[in-house]
Amino acid sequence: MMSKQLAFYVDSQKCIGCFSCAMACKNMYHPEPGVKWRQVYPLSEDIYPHHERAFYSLACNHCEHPTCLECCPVGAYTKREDGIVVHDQDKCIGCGNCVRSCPYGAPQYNPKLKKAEKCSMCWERIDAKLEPACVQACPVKALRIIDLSEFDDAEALHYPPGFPRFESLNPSVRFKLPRHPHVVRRNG
Amino acid sequence: MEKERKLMNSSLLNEMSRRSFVKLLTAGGAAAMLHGGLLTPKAFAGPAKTAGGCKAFHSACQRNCYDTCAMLSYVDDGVLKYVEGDKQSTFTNGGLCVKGYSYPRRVYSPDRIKYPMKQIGRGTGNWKRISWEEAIDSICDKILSIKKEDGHLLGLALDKNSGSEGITNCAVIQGLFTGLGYTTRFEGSNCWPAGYDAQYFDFGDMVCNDPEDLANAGYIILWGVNPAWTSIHTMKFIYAAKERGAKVVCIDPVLTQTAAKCDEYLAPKMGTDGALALGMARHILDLGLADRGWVADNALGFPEFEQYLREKVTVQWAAEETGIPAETIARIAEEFAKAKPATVWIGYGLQRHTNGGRAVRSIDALVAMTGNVGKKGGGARYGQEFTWDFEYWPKSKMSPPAGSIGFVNPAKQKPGEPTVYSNRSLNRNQAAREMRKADPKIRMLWVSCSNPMSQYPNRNEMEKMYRGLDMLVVVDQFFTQTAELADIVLPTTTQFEEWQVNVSYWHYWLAINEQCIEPLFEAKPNTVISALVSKRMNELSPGSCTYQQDLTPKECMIRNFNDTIHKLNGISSWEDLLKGPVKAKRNPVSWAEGKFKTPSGKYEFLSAKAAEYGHPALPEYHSRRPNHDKFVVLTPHTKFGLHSQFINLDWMRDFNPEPCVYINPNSARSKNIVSGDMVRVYNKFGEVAVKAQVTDNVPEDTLLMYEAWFKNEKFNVQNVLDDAVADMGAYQFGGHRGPAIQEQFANVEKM
Amino acid sequence: MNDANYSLVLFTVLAQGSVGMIVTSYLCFRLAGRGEMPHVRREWIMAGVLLLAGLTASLFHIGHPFGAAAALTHGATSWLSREVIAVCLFGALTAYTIVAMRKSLPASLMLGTAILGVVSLVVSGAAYAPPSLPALNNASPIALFLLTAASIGLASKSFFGPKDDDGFVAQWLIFVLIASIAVRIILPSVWSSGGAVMMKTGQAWFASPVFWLHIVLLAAPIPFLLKSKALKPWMFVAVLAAELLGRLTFFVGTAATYQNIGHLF
Amino acid sequence: MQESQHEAQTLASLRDFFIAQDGAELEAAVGRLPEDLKSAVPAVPDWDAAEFDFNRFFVGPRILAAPPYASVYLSPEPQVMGEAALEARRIYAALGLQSPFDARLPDDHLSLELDALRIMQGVLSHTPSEPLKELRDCFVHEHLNVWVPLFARRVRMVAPEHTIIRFMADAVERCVESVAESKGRF
Repeated sequence: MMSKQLAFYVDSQKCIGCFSCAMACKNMYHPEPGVKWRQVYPLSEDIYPHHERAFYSLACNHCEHPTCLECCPVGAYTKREDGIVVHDQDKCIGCGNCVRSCPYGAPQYNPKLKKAEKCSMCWERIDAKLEPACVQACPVKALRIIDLSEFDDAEALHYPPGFPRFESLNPSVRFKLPRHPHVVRRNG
Repeated sequence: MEKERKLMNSSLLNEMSRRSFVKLLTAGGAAAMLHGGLLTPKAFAGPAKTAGGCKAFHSACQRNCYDTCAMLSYVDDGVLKYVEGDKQSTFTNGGLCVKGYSYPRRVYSPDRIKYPMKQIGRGTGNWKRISWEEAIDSICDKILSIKKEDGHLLGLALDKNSGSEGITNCAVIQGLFTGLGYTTRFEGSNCWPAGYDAQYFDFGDMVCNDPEDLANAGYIILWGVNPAWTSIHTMKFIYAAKERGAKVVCIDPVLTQTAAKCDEYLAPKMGTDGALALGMARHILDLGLADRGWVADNALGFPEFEQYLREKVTVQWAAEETGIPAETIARIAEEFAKAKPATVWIGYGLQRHTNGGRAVRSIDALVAMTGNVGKKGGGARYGQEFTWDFEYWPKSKMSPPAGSIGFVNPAKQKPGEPTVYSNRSLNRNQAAREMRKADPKIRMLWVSCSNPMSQYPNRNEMEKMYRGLDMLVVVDQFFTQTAELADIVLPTTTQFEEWQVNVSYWHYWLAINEQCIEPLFEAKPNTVISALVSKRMNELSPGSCTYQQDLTPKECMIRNFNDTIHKLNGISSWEDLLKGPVKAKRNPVSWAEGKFKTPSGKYEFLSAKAAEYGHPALPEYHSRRPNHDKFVVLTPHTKFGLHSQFINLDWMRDFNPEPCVYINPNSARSKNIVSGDMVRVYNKFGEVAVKAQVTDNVPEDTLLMYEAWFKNEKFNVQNVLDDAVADMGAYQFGGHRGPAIQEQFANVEKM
Repeated sequence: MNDANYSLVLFTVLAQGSVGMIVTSYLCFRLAGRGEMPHVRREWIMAGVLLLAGLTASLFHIGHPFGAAAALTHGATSWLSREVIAVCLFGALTAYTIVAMRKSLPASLMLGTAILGVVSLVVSGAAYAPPSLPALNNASPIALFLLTAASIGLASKSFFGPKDDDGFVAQWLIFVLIASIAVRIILPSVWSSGGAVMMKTGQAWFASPVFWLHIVLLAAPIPFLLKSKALKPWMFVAVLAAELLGRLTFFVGTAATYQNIGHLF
Repeated sequence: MQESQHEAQTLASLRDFFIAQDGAELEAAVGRLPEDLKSAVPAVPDWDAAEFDFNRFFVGPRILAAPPYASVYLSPEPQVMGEAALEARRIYAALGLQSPFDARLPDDHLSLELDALRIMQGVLSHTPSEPLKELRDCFVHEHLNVWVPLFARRVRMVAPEHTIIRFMADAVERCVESVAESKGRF
């Protein structure tokens, strides 16, 4: 029985790509323009046939074995008991190694503070029994927090197309693929 | 900043040292130094508040939007920190949207208009900062001189639009103008008039079921509406219906985000929705699936409608008109008729056509003949206004100064009777055309909650007209393309800096908006601006304005409440709303009692009123106007903005960096355009230079650009839109028909 | 973060160069069986200077250089920490050896330093193989770094006599340069037939003029060396320049997985 | 002492310049510069035209070329009413002072901060006080002297038509700088 590991559940079947999650994050943390803790990635047409009509909303995946935590030379990263990976800006010296190393582009370089920063899964809110800003913002419950230690959904995908596979990191995120509507184009 | 910043948490700023500093300052002869300085002595107000502990205020989003979200605003030390949706509203359930979450950025954007400013030479960009007094003076002087020279104020025009839907903003500016005398008003609506009239002809009113009731539907057609972008909080109720087994069909010329989330998507030719609805109706008739019982009890003129269908309409004909295969039309019709309850959400897109009102009537008929009107989970949903019965105080309680001369309406004026004066009402959907032919000429224009240069068709003609004015006053938060032409801009407040109360034209919720921060810079609420003008008018010429001279936004908001609103929402006073938003206590099913407000008291397939306004009494089909250029041009809403708002904010640019025009791969090939090329979208009215994005989300004969105002960009879709109007709107909108802005044409070429 | 890239380019190339010089110097000293103290020590001093320059440059990729010392603390998991530690030790030992050389050449100390140098080089190879860069998330950085060290090290001999081990060094330099060119052409070709991100990397490298310029500069000395076995100082300059440009492609031209999210991998 | 009067005069004149409401006030503010600086002031043919330029940079209504607010340069993002504004507000409060504009004008407007500096310098010139000195130093080194140079650079970058604006931006940069350096004076 694995230990507690909070994770994002990204339901692309429900997701309407409205960017509320990404903006809710800015609204809460006011990051530097250009710095995005959460991004809504459109799927290319060889994954979903219609241009910019299906998305993965991604931030930090709070991996089981985080590269950032491993590669940080000053130990600015810690992993909480609930699995959230937290970055401590006071320790950070801005070497950029985590920014270079994370295959999911979660840590971002803040040119003004000359330090790295990333999604904290709003752990302060979670500790206060609140949902993370992005999750509360989702109008269709396409973004949820799950605990992998008790999550069991046969349909859920770990590495859907368009999401890089890194078993050694074991990103704490699960997906549901988008569906296609039956399309009746007009003739003439 | 290499060094550790110790200032904010240093003991230097605590009460102890404050006392010692104050001593020092008096000892150090600071009194002398303060003289002629800026900073002034501060009364002791206790130790500075520590960060963290934010105070929550109730806010409401003011935008012209289905969702009109009840918000919570978190303020610390007088500064808005972040916003949230109010979980007490079951409609939004604690969420906002990509626009709503950008509000902290909007309030504190360095780009806001900060002071009253006067432009020396229209469009020169030479701005002088002036005091409010000076601004109001020059405005009042101008008004008085117009009155003196013309003997009336018809040369003074007001364009107040839907930039802020707060109830006081729907009354105060109009109130001021009524107080001044009979003036010229740009009226009508750029939004929904054709469909609005259609529903009035059919039902005698426009009322929709509670959107939260969509969850009860067995079959949903989303017709010309894109809630995944324009009403994101309604989507969860559509999903709920889906999870309970309902089928969801989307009908739209564009494969929208909503289409991608439906079970089935039909792409008819632009402007043929009426034919599709009638084709379905005919097939339902043939299958004998019409709800004759309901029709017999509740409807007028079904036999005539039936006869029209049998004589003039076939599924095959509909297939040819719309491009949708006959078997599909038949199948969807059958599914719709058999599913109980079935509902249609009629979008505003499909009625912005020269045949848009008729299209809506045809869809109403389809829903009615299948007995889905007045049913839980059913209905022809378009919008509602029963939650809007406020006082609109003071507008509703006012009359112009005695002896004011105004517009005489030849149609209404009976010979021999004393002349009846009124305002001169012009159709904002043809603003440029109306201004050109206006006699007496419009000399001064006041623009409020409106950005005509970005929102009204035929921009080039619009600009000519605006440049011809003696004086243009623009009240806004940001320096829009309209403000660029102004002689005087006045900075106005966001909802966080004023009191408001808000309702939606879709859901049933009522929310109050508390002022939670001081107005920034010299921004003032419209309530205050109007009072200032009235005060000055009366100083310069006593009795020249009957509008209140001292009116606070809060008081004005309070006075808008009345018993109707209290009863409807089950509150005893406005103060109850300080606990949170409330939902109207009303049957979520519209027309459940079958008492319609038409002349006959029944649902009218056959509408004498329609005939009276020059339309066929039946929802007959009429094909749209022919193309005047190679491609159809659609200019709907983007998910990143509301009309010309929000898109200019840099937070938004992180997700929506630049405008583009969407082109179908085949058309792109024929014009040898690839994604990323700069192209010219042009026609006889003007052109737009923009990046191309190739996608088969749009059909081959169509170009799509989202209407928007980007900071520092010339992009403006209105350059290529003409001022064609819809068939309907005249009935409920004082003779002003709706816009046909989804029925536009242009060509494209690589630059 | 481009400026950060430049400082990393300087740091890695210079540090590896100094390792190469020390190893070469040691080997010549042993294999050639002779070598008067003065030029060996000069070689080591030049290597030390190079290393110092490299370390200084490395500070500039850190947002807060004053915190750099803290980077020594996390060797347990961080290859970057290990790199810092290894390089510093190597530097210290080099300095110590240089001092010790004043009397006589301390063979075993020199050997130790050389070995530590190679170790530091392997460690830093591991530090620049992050998962985000599939093309480099393997042994290729180590291989590339070793070749860099070897070519710069050997080429540096052009400054120092005695001329009679030129022939021997020249042969090795020819071999190393050919090997380098081969490896640097083969790697991207292999990537180009790999996954989406590797492919992008391969294409990016091959599409970059900087990359080709670096190949040309690497090839330049070969004909001359084949003709006459004489090492010329310009060859050192050419090789050093080549390695700097090559490393620039390495840092700037390599595609990361996160740039491809939403597309097929 | 002479030095501190010169400084006070400069600060006052700069303060009045950057919060001026029209050409006349701009001219007056420049007129109050100490003689040595005034002699270097570039000629201004038309103060009204200078005012248009001034508004383009610091007032509006169009997007500002160089907003005169600390937050724009100090906060993690360019906004007004950021942390820096609250910082300034608390410093004024600590001195028993407040902005006459309440929250209407962000407390970190250049002119308000220059005025605060002027007052601190003035007091320190009569009565030395370690805590006040420390406050002044923090204010200058962690706040003013961090953003004012950025502000001045932005002005230079956008290059105003009227050299007077650039001249005053440079002047404010130099003035703050000299206070930062003359730390030890009092």
